[in-house]
Amino acid sequence: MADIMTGDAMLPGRSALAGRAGMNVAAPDGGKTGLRVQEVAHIGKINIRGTKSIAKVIWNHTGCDFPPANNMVSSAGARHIVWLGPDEALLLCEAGMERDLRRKISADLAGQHFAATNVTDALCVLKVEGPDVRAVLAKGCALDLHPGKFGPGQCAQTVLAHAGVTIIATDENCFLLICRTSFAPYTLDWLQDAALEFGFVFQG
Amino acid sequence: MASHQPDRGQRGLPGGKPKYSAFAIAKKAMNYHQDWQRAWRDAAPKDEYDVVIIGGGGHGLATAYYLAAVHGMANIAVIEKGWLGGGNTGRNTTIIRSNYLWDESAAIYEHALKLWEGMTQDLNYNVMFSQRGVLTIAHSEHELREMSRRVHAIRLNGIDSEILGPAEIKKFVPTINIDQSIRYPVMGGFLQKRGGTARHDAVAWGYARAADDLGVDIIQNCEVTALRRERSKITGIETTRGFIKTPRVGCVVAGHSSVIAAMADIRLPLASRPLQALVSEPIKPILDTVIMSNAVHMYISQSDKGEMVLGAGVDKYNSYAQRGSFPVPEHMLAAAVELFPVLSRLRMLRHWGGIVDTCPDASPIISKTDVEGLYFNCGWGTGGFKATPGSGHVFADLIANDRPNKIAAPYDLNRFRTGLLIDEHGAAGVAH
Amino acid sequence: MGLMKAKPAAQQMRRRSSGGRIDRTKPVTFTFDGRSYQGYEGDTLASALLANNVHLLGRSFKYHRPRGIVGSGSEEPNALIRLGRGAYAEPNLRATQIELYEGLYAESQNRTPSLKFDIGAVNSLLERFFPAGFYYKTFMWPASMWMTYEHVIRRAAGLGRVADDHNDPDRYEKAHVHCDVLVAGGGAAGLMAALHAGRSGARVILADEQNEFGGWLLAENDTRIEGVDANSWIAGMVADLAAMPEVTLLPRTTVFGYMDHNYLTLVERVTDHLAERPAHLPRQRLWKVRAGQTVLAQGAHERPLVFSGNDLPGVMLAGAVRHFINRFGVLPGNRAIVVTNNDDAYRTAISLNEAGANVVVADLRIGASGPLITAAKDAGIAVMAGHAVTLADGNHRVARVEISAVNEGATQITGDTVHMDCDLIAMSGGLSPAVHLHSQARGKLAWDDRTLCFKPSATHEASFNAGACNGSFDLGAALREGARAGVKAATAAGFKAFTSIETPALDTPKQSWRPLAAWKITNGEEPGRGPKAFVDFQNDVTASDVALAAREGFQSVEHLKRYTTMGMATDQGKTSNINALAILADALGSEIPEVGTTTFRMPYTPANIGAIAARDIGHLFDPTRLTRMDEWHRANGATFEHVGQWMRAWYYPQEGETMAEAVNREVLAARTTAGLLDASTLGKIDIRGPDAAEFLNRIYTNSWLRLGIGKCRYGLMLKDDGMIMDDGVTTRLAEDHFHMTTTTGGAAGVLDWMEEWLQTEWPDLKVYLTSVTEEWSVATLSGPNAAKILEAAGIDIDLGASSFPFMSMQEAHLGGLPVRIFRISFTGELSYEINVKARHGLALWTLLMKAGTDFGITPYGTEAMHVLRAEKGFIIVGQETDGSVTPPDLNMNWIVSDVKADFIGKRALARASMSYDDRKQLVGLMTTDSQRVIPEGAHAVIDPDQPMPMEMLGQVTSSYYSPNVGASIAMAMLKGGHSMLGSKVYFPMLDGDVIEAEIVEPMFFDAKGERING
Amino acid sequence: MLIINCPHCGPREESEFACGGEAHIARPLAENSISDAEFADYLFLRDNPKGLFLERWRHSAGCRRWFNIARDTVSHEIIEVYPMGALPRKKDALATHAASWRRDTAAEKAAERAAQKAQKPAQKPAQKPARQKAAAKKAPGKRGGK
Repeated sequence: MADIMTGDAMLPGRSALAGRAGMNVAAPDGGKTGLRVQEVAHIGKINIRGTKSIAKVIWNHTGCDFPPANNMVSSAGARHIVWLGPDEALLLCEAGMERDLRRKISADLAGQHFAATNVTDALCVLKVEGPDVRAVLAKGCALDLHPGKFGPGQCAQTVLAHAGVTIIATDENCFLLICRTSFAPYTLDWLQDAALEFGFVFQG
Repeated sequence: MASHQPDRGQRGLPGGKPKYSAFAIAKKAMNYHQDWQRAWRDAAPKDEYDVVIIGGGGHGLATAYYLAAVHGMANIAVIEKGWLGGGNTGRNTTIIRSNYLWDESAAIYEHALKLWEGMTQDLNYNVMFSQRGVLTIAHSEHELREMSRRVHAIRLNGIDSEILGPAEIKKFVPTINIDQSIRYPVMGGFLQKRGGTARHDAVAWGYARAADDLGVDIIQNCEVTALRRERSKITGIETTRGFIKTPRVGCVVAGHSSVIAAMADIRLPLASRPLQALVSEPIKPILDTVIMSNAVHMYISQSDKGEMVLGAGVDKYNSYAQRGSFPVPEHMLAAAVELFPVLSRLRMLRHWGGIVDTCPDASPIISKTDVEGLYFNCGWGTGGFKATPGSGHVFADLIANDRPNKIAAPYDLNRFRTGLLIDEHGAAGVAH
Repeated sequence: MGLMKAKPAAQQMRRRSSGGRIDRTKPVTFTFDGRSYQGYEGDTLASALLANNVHLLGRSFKYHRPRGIVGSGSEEPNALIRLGRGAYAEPNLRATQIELYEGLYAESQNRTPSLKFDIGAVNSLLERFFPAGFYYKTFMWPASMWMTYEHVIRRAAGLGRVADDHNDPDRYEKAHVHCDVLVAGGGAAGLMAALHAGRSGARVILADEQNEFGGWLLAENDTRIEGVDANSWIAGMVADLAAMPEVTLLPRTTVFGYMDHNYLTLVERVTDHLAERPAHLPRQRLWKVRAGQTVLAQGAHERPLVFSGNDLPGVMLAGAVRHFINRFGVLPGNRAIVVTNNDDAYRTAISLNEAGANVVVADLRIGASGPLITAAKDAGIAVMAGHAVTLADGNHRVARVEISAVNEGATQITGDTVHMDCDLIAMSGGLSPAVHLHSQARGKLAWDDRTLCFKPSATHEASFNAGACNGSFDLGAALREGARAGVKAATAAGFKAFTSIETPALDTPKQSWRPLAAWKITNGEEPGRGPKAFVDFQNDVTASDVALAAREGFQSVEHLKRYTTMGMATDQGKTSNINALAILADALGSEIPEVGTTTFRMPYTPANIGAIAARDIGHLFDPTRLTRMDEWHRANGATFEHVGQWMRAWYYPQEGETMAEAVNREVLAARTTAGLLDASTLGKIDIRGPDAAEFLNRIYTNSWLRLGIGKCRYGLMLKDDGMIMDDGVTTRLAEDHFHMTTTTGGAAGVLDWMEEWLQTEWPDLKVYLTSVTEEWSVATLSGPNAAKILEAAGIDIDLGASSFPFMSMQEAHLGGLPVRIFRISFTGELSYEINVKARHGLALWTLLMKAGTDFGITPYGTEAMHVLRAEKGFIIVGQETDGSVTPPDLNMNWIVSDVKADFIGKRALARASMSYDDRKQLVGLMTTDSQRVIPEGAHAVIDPDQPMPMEMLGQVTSSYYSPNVGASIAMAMLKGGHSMLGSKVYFPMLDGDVIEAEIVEPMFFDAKGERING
Repeated sequence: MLIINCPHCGPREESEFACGGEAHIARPLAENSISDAEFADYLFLRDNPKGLFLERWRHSAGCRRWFNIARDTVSHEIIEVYPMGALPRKKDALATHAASWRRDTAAEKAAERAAQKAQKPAQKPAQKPARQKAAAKKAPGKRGGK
């Protein structure tokens, strides 16, 4: 899922964590930094509500399943559909494509009962990775994050400390955290504090 | 209320039981304390009583005591399925105050507070009622506004209450953290100086001993299995120790009220919920008052033994298991450390849960029922302990006269049918 | 003491020349009560003090009697000390659990001025006058004196002192962890369980409260397993476990809580044992474990014997003595008396003898025999069968004993009595399984007549008991049980475990595990007389206290505990519960199982509050939510107000301005030129679907079916009981598409509320809800110059009232930014709520501020917003309303449809009581002294001179000085208020003053609403 | 500390859920003629059994879906999780439902009548989620009643 990280920096507007810096903490005894956090700014996000009946249209535009299997992400290139519930999912797409994509999907679904809502600015996506990422997340998340229990392609809506988040495992040691933008500063501060014993780097 | 003084009836063991005093202890010491009497008789159930109180907690024992002391009744039994004071009486954080918002609440809690004042002498038993003050903290503009509303109402009800600013609070409670930069800073608070704490077990034992002195039979390890009725009239109760004939039954079984009510096909608007509390290891005194904070769901005091006593809000689902969920104390302790950083290096010694039955309007039920001779006193939620004497006093009055007095009347079950609630909840009433 | 100059290190005169698991090459210097001592790495503070022949460690809670070390672990009742100094100081720690480190600083507690001379000890002279529960019987007169008595009592009570600096400098961690099998206790049984479970590939956690695994085995130098000594066998086991990738070993970790559905809480002491503590590591770590299965193997606690003087320093548990000798190479005494009712203490006698002590065994059993006893006798140890210690005596340390021939049960002295000098008594009253976790998990207990203890019976959770904590004290049995439990647990957790269980070959003394029932050893005197025999050391509860409680009718175990405080100390009765039960049963003439045991509750041992709070404090206690315009507010000196989790700009004071001045300026500007408010926190919900209008019709009190596209409408939401829940403006974006706004505080609740009705009550309605609160940033531009400013900022739509009427919405571009503009007004002025994608929020705000400079644009905060809406009599849900207010109460019947068949709250409003005319109703107030502002929350009365309690009409909900009206204005909820227009009411102040006001319509400015179009 | 098996997300910590109280309560519609007293029962009376309890929960921190569970209020054992609008399958849970006094309340009867009316036009073929199928059989009780 590497390519969904490419938030186009050229886009106008400020991302949720713009301006946050100087948070880095060196790893103890000069070891490898345990947790690296990066804001995936402006990546397109469309909240989709609907039943299987809209699956075909969604597939036409994304190449992803709607709905995906429970607690799974369906991916096709730069586009990903994250399962949120029986009739709800979050479509991630290339930064800047969300308006157009939403319009096309809506047009094709005209007359059907569905909702495709642009929530690109409402949500903040953080890429969190590093050798200690699971240990850090376990400090605030009650899910079983053992690699065998929560592997790449799996997702869950849950709680990280006091913030509601959607967690997506993209790789053995890499996750996406999606939270409401107003919780992003808290979530970032929390991650830094929880990573003190491993070392922490934040790239805005 | 300020003017009104409760009728305390006969005081100080008129029944002739030997009195407690330093002198008595010295005298008994001469004989190595070999000849102390039982605090109360281990009574066996008689065939018939004029009144049977189900529930040997503070409220039930107080009811029996006032039936005898104020209403001159003697043929009374208190039936307890386990041991006296084993329910919420022995599982609460012993906070006592009367600074409630609504007139009806202020009336009954102030009635109780007046009875607390002097209870030790009434019962010739030191219940260690300590008027060290109860200070409720406000953490936001909104809470300050609510606080002002509350204090104005309380004062016009003739009850003591004063508003303190952060600096005054710091002066009154040196261990508290009033740093304005913390997440929920101490922005103000209101203090009831007459509020405080008492030794919860002593309240049950003191009432039991005094009621016993007036002839009340206290029957432990006796569980009620059924309520016998003829037409819609109570005729007696079936218990694990046999049938007991009686025309009047008062139920004071916090937590289990719905269970007893079901025996008479009565439904009560109650939910039984876990309420958790804990104490730290004993330390030399660091807190000489009671602090409550509703925004962070935490209340704290220090017992005479030196333990820090902390309580939280009720758990979110019904349970009869006397146990709650860990996140509740976990959050409460975080809040406690925010306000009292010194707690961080103390240790949790004991943790427990009680079962409180809560009403939709967070106010109690003191009421007759559709069954003649069957009365209920329940739904105190988290407010039960502080109300103990007042609750027993008005409930005794209700049972003795078969009609509620002015203080009890608003707590009739009918309020849920008319919709005339006493909505401590709705009005963001202070819990606990 | 901290300031006292440390004296040179003393000899470790009690240290054996060899043996033990301490590192003699690594001496460690530490300080106790200002005196400097030396120990070795691997010591505990207790073993190091004993090595230096220090037995007196503290003073008891009630009588301030001198106390020393009794046990060797978490069961220790006496040896509580204060560790560290300054902000690091911590009271009430057990010397037996503190690992020694260089520079360790410890003080004794509960003594003034010093441990040797403690004036509190005067209590012990008067102890006869302080029987159990004495304070319930006195301090009653004069009533007024209680607070004074209590003040003294409080200062006498309590144990240690808290840190002098209250701000804990240490960090704590906590984490969730999942495993298939959690093994609590790393002794013989626990190690076997972990190994067998681990081999199945299951995720296993093995936790033990000690610094190294092995439990009792660490002290058994007389035992060989699989041909090697116990310590080597342990090392081998630990190495095997460490090699398993899915096994986690947690030493120094106490499992202290066992909750529903196998949720367990552990505290790991990460750096407490280090002299140098790495900054990046937490001091302690809370583990919140969800375990598939658990194996409980926490072992057992040895019971003291109850005889006169059994609380003297130098009187220790036999197992503990063995521990100090064999594990720590310390000989606690040279002339030792071993007093026992069972075989096990003979192993201690033999160890003492081997270590060079002079040993006499007093065995309460008359005809005791067996290999251990023979071995002891062969070693030349004097064994006095049928004898008991009937009195221990000494000043700050046991110095002599009286040993008497006693009957079976030791209730009478039957023969000769001898006196001996001694400096150590090793006592053993049998073992009590540590059933605490099993009991916390609602497991049942059963009394075993053979081994005289409560054993686990039925379990409630997915859990297995193994070893000593299951009543299987025999090592072979413990090893077998441990292995079996490991296999069972792994299998139950869904793994294929080796069913063939290997139980290692064993060479250990044969012994009987059948103690003699002798619960209270007579001192030859009448009951209650003679020197005290203690049951609960820490709380100073004696055998006669237990008897007294029974005599006074406190016959339930719970009553006994509460009346005598037995078992309520920081050791929670680990060593005292059973003895107390037995003595109570004896006093009642009944049996122990009939008296019953108390249910154990969390925690097993006291757990640090700091570790439980961990990082949920400070700025991480609760999220602070900021709008996307927040930077500007901060840069421009705004003050902030907490609104739920949000921080909203409250007002923007300029140089030297008071709050009142700033708010007045902002309020005036919004009506004379223009004001700008950050309204981003308002809740916003996107509502879609063919049934959207019908849905709103049911949720709101007014009707929505005919609302035109692009038009806005105000709505009021009720709970099903008819009480106002939330309000806001909702706009129709398309036939099947609405944009709803809610209050800031109500946003989440309203979305949940509407989802609930859709999912549970009206699943047939085709409606989807999506929160877009944070998709949009909102700037509200209000005032006569509002339109001019939009023009100046560059707007591409016609703002004329005809083309863009009040209560409508248009999409447009403002200074190039795509925006949605809602022409709605919470101020009564010409007003635009401009919504822009959140990424442009800050840009929008700065754009408007810039465009507005020439038009007197003024940013205003929530306080000015409150005043402005109050001038117009607009309510704020949660300020005018409190969950007990209906629309009619607010005179808002106009918004309650009477044509709709149903809406949430309709039936409730029809209840008779909802139309009683003494309900509190919304009114306006004008004070007689127009400059006097009534405090919000003040209560109205008709006669301010009436006696208390006063008849109250209701309270002021909003009250401000209105610069536009030039007077104080207020809104209030008063009983029957709607019928009281024109009448006067009075507001008694807290300071005794009274404010007079007239009841008016709640509308103070531009009653005709002419300003809405600028 | 319960583990609740969300029908959609699987087993999760109790702390991710919100409890909605007693399940299967029929909501009387305003047009139903029931007395204030009967309405008050609907509003305020909640069963509070010591033992098996049918209650509504919402996976508030997860998929935000409502569902029913049958839980013992003493042992805290959850014997069944079942969808909104459906009835439990387990014998004990079903018996608990049938035994409830609510089955005879005016509110419930009225709601059933109303629902039958409502169901007539709503005869759409197929594509009905389970909860609606169940609802079609009986009235939609309050909070997904039955």
